[in-house]
Amino acid sequence: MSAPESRPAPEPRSPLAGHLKPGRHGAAGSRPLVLREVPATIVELAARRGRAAELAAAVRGALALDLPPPGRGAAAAGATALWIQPDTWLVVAPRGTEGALAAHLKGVAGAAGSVVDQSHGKTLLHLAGADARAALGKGCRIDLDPAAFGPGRAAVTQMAQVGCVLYQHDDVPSFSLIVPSSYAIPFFDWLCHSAAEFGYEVP
Amino acid sequence: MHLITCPWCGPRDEAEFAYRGDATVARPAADAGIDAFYDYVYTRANPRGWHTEWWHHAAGCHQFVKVVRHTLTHAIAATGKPTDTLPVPAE
Amino acid sequence: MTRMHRRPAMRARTGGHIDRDTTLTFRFDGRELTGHPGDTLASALLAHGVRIVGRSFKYHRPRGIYTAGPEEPNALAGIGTGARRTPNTKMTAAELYQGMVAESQNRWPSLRFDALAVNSALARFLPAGFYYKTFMWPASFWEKVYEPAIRRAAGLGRAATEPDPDHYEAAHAHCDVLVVGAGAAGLAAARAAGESGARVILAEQDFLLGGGLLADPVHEGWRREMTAALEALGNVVRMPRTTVFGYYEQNMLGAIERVADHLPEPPPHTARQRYWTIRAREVVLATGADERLIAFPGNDRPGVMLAGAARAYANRFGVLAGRRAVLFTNNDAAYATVEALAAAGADRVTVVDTRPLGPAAAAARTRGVEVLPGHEVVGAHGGRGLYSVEARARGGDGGFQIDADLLCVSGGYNPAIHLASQSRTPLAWDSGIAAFVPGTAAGQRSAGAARGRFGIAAAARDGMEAGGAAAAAAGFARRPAFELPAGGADPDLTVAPFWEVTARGKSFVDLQHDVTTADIRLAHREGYEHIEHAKRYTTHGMATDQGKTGGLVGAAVLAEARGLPVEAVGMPTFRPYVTPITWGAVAGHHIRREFAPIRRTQLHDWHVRRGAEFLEAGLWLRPAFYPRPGEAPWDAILREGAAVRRSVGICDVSTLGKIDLQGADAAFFLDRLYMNTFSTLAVGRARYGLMLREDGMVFDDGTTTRLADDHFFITTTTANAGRVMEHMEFHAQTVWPELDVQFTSVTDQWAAMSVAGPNARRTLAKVVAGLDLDNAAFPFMGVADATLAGCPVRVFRISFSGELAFEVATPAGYAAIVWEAILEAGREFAIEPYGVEALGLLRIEKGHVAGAELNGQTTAADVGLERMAKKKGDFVGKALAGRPGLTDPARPRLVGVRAVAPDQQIRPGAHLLEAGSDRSLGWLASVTKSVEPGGWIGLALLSGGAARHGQRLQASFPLHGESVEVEICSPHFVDPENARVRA
Amino acid sequence: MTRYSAFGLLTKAFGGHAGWGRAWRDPAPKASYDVVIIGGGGHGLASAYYLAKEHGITNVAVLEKGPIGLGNTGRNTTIVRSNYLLPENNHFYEWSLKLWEGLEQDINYNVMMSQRGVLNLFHSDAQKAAAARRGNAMRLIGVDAELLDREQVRAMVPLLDFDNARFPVMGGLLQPRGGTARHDAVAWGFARAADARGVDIIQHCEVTGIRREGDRVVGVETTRGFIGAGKVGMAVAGNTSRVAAMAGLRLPIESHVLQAFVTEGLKPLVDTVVTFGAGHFYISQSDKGGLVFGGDLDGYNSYAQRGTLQMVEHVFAAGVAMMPCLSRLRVLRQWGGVMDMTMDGSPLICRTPVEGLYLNGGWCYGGFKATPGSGWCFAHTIANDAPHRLNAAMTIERFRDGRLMDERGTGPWPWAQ
Ligand SMILES: Cc1cc2nc3c(=O)[nH]c(=O)nc-3n(C[C@H](O)[C@H](O)[C@H](O)COP(=O)(O)OP(=O)(O)OC[C@H]3O[C@@H](n4cnc5c(N)ncnc54)[C@H](O)[C@@H]3O)c2cc1C
Ligand SMILES: NC(=O)c1ccc[n+]([C@@H]2O[C@H](COP(=O)([O-])OP(=O)(O)OC[C@H]3O[C@@H](n4cnc5c(N)ncnc54)[C@H](O)[C@@H]3O)[C@@H](O)[C@H]2O)c1
Ligand SMILES: Cc1cc2nc3c(=O)[nH]c(=O)nc-3n(C[C@H](O)[C@H](O)[C@H](O)COP(=O)(O)O)c2cc1C
Ligand SMILES: [Zn+2]
Repeated sequence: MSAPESRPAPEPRSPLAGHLKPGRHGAAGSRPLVLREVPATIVELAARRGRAAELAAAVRGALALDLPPPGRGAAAAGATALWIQPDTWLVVAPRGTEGALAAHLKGVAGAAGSVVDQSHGKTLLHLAGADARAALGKGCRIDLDPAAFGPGRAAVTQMAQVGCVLYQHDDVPSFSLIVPSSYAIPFFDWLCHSAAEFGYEVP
Repeated sequence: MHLITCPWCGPRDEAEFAYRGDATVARPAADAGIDAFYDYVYTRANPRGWHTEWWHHAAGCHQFVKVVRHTLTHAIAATGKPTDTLPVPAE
Repeated sequence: MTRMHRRPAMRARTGGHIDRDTTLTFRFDGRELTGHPGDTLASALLAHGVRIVGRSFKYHRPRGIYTAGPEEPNALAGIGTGARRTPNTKMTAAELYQGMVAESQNRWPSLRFDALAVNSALARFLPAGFYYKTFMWPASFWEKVYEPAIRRAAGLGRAATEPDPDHYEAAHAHCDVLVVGAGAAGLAAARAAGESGARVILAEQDFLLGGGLLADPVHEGWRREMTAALEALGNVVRMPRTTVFGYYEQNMLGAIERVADHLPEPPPHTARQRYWTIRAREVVLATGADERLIAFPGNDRPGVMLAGAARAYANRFGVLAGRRAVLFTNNDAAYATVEALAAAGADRVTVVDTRPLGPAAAAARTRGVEVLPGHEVVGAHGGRGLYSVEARARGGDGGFQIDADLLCVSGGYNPAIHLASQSRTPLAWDSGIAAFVPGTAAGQRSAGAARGRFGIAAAARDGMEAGGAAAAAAGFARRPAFELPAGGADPDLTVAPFWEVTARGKSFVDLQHDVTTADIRLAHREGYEHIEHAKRYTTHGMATDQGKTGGLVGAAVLAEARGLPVEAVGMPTFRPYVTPITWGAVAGHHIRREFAPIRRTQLHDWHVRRGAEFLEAGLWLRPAFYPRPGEAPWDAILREGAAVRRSVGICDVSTLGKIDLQGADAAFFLDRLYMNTFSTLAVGRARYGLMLREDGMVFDDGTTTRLADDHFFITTTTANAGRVMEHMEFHAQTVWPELDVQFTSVTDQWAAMSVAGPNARRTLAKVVAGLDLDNAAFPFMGVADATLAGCPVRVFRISFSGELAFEVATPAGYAAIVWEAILEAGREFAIEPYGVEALGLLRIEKGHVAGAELNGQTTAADVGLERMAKKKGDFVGKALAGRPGLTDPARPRLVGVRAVAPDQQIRPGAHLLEAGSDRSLGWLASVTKSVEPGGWIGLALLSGGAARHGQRLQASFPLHGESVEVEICSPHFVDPENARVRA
Repeated sequence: MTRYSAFGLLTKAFGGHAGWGRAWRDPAPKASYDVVIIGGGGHGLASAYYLAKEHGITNVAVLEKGPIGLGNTGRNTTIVRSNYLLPENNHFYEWSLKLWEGLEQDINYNVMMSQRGVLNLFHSDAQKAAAARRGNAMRLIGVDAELLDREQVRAMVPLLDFDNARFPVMGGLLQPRGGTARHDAVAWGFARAADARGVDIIQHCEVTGIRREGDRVVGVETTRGFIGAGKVGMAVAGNTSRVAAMAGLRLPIESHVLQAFVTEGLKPLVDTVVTFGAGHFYISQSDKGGLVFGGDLDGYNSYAQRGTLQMVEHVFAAGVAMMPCLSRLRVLRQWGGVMDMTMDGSPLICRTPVEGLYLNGGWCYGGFKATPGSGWCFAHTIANDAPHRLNAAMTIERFRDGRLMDERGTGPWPWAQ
């Protein structure tokens, strides 16, 4: 038996590795969409039965993050929380040390919450540009019009047969899209196809 | 395409839901016997009219939503959480 | 495109919405012709004086252009070439483009000489429903002789057989107010709603906005002003070329946008058509009205046309449909056609009006138009065109001929109630216009001609009010009104019903399907008198135009035969689609390989590089086996299986469903869901579990690990991963909502690989760090965390193959690193990657059941697992598993099967019989060529089960004419004592 | 009854077809009948016909709330086959298919029975094994079945997507004797033939109650008054639960909507009935030229004869995925029908706990092909007050006893059956 290793884990491979083709694609146009993958740490955080308030307080204390109500996301300095299920959130942060955020949250939540690392199970994409709504509207059945959706709104929905967590950041508009990793390629392909009419760029 | 108001997510298309049947039957106690379980699993009122039923928000928040829906007109009178008691309109 | 062309004979010099500065060339039946932007194929053909454009369905009668819109029954063509040829396209709605190639249909060898026109001569033998009464003798002739002949003669266009080169897409829209139709009413409704601040969508099937206004030069100014105003409103989306085809639940309407049908082919990155779903808070149906025909002998001749169409051709397209015209009408509105034809240069128009002299007729007379009040048309004569019209005083006998090349017909107007009716709005009979009109329903109203407000001014006012009311209902305050159209008073639009001129000859009520008034009467005589029976018996209204011009007329003829008012007879059910929709448009993106998403594991690319053959497992692609160059499939599978039995193999099992379960009641919850107990499982240990459906049948199986007191890691089969999650959600949320459990799918978070074989430990020991794999330290069913190649892993000592085995799970992004490291470590043991086929081979040898046995028809006892049931406590499926039918000893039970001659192949799906009998005793569920016992073996479900061990039966496969002698045995072919897995 | 024949058609033609009388009479209901059948769909009419023909019971009325044959009989996709797995189903449907094969001559009405073959595609080894198990079960009891490989399928239906499919075709199970029949003609033909044997077909007569004396049924309340009956048979398809409830029965049935579609008319394009296993899609071409197609149930309880766009999208995609050349064709019409789905997907032809009341229902989406067999067995059950061997297993009690006839192992979820 050998001793546990202490070196940091290697860089995880993206399910889209080799699939993202940087450059300008689709129709020529003056305002291409920008589509990219964002390496991220994604942790699912659920309150134990009857302990949502306790959990929220702990998270607020430790991360200065307000766990948002249904249909919303909340961003703090280091992380964004997205409501996905009753008393359940995805906490999304820039890619860091393997397992670190989950471990931290476990400590913060204590017996008030259940924590599950989903960093490898979910793929985060980012889509921005004036025609982003129209591109998403080719698969997304929820109303993304500013009158109905907007910065700070989050939704768990489905596009092109793939379950997707959607979060709007700003009025550009730019969106985060979180999909199960095993579906990342077909989802990405669909998104490219939908964006082609407007032209898009993969940085 | 039904429009079902999920108590958590708000109005969403039928496309996001999976229908899961009669919500008026309740699982009997463990010792209730075969006949009670037979009724629970198999027999249904199957009304032509208002029907209280489960729709699983499978492509959304993964919750079972209780829905009062008319089986002839497909109108929806109310939706709620599993533990809610929903009023059923008169015909 | 701008070559000089002579102006076609029937094209007016000026006027209309066409661009005479640009010339488009196109082909019709091989002939090169010209038109202009703004033309439809129909208007361009009429401009050239083309008369016959198609042949009818049953009698193959020559037919001409009948309407100027999508309600067209006659003028259907195949448009486009090669893979882009689209049959049955309505020429009257097909926007002309440069290079269009169109071909007439349902004729052979040519439009002018059609061999099947003989049907017309035989017409008296082919009344409605003739086929129900004959072709029965001899019985065998139906498929061989009669039916093929009928099928060839029937049908209309020919489909292209190549795959469609164009693409389609979906789009989902939402709005406060959807306005369908952009005529006077729709324009006004959209503007009223838009100015109130509501989000408005205005959908119009035509390529220009305006509806009836486009045929009305008087109001052109207002139309322009309205379209400009709408364009200026940022909250109004105008969607021309968009047909709303159906009205569905909760104000969802479906529409098809013809994005590129007016172009030779779609530009790059552009869909040919787009399927829209539009979810509207409020809907305004401003769909206008369809003019209806009058039934009289010869009313199908080329040269006969609806009056509104002739007017549209003159005013909108600058095309004169005929020089010597007769107008046959029962209403004032149709008089507008007289003016239009005159203005476009007609030599003469004669009006045959069924009514006594009225103001409109009198006014026409003062303008020098010949009017025959109280008259009717009894015949339209000619060969391939119209030569003369026969008229007579109403009801009189005899008649006189009017020399004519165009006969315009107007029997009144039917509000286009198709969508309203689909939405289940009640319909009412309006005797003033002799037509059905829609009521209103929650979230919906009709406006303009769509509810019988036929005049432009009236329609516009109605539309403005409807648009305002819809916006108000959606929560937007109304604003002051805008200018309504001025000038050109609305004509009197009341109509005295006039359906049919009774005289000898064929009077058609359905032009496309060749249904005559005589057919309707025959249906009535034979008892098919309900409108729905008459429809089906005669096929009236079942053609591609769905009876838009003649439907009500047929109903009226039936009503007369029954002695009832039309409204009592009613119309057949209106169903989607308002006009037929392109199949591919609704299919959209999800065709070919995109029909369903492909799920890939993180090792997919590795498998591809290694030359794996893949198979479908639900949405996943999994490696079946990895053939070496030139290696036959079974050789590869046996090689892989042998590697596991003899040394070590590695298999990607990432597709297994995985669920992370936490909470104070997690263990209790598992006890309820599984047939066996989990609360007694120690932390750090795994246990096999069997889950039943509530009806007592086996649902799923898998191993579950206890990571902490309140934390479990569950695996499910690949196939049932989603269903098990849902099953757990159902019970946690609705049956035992009081339990403290949180669970989530981690299928994609964890990659997993099985390392199996006598050398599995030796292989892993080289690379696993932080875990002693020794049997004592890490026994069978142990679970522990470790690292491997610097990656975190969780190692499970579980085995599906029956060998010493470990399952190594790692966060999916590390899968390739871990996999390669294990391969490298196993190189000295000649490690082999193995696929799903070898996995199957191994588990069959071991007697482990899988999907083929757990197929929803088997109980735990059937598959030999009844002992797993806990004695105490409730669990899902417990009660009903005790039903007599599920405990019947005669039920087929799991057994092993081996071919008596080991080289003799047996096949899954074979049935087990006693020699000489054809009574099935059971069936072979899983079969493999084996490594260890050697030869072909399988798992079967066999009545009698273990009691038959040692018996010889026939594995019968009559589909291949095959029967193989097999011996029944224990399903555990390998290591029945389970020593290896514990080694 | 005027016999139908080519000669008859010819002679009547010269009289302008004035000589044709009603295909069936329009009698007023009598005060009572020996047997009342509720439901004038194919099954009810066939039951009445066979009661008269096979059992000499002619004092029979068929009560239909609307015009006959406009329930599921008038809106189904007309596929006729007997390719079942379980012996209880297999024998029954084969008997029905045999009756179809002589039906036109028997009832003197051309129902356009067209044995053009029914082909079920499979796409994986597992599906192939299931198809083989079924095909072998068929062959063992003497039903025709053939297992085709990919090339044989290609020869038969060349327009399938063999090159670029998400779920490539591996082969198919073919029943050559399967095919289609003209739905409307089946109802009309049985009505005419039953009428000719004295059965009263009473349209626009809705049953609103079932009158009992003690445990025994004595007649039915209708919108045209009370009608006495020695025996009452229910054959009301999607409405089975509602009518059974009139007699106090609660059944293992839910009503679900199934949609169907037809394209514009086309010259012959698809010569076989094809079922696309991976896509839950099937298609055939009517003699008139329309491609008639459909998919799965919409999947929610419904008594509406229409469905939602959800299933439409799926069905259309599956069609093009299976046969790419369908893409440019236009679909003319969509409609729905109300299925009485049982909890195991198999039908009921049986006595009920109420004496003199018989049940024919639970036909799910497959009862059109059963029409003659169902009528024949139901007539036998009513006439003898005992089931025939062919329908002995089709009881309500099988659910209570766990003797399910679940062809695919779906479980007690009618929407998934
Ligand atoms: C879209 C679709 C596709 C299908 N495809 C196929 C297929 O391809 N092959 C196949 O074999 N099967 C198919 N089916 C199933 C098949 O249509 C039915 O199983 C079969 O037609 C049932 O016949 P029936 O006579 O029992 O019912 P129906 O024809 O529905 O007759 C029942 C009658 O009872 C009447 N009724 C109801 N309540 C009352 C009352 N209270 N009083 C009086 N009368 C009443 C109804 O009005 C109706 O006319 C399909 C069904 C649908 C909807
Ligand atoms: N000859 C007459 O005097 C007479 C008689 C009856 C009607 N009309 C006409 O009626 C009009 C009244 O105005 P209106 O606005 O009520 O009707 P309209 O006919 O002018 O407009 C209706 C519009 O709806 C569109 N439409 C219909 N169904 C559609 C669908 N499913 N999807 C998308 N678009 C659809 C049509 O293409 C048309 O453009 C006047 O223009 C008048 O000319 C005239
Ligand atoms: C096999 C079959 C073929 C059909 N073909 C046509 C057709 O060619 N044209 C048409 O308009 N409807 C066709 N229909 C649909 C009927 O018009 C009708 O919609 C269906 O029978 C349901 O009845 P309903 O719409 O009156 O409720 C067909 C229906 C069936 C079952
Ligand atoms: Zn939800």
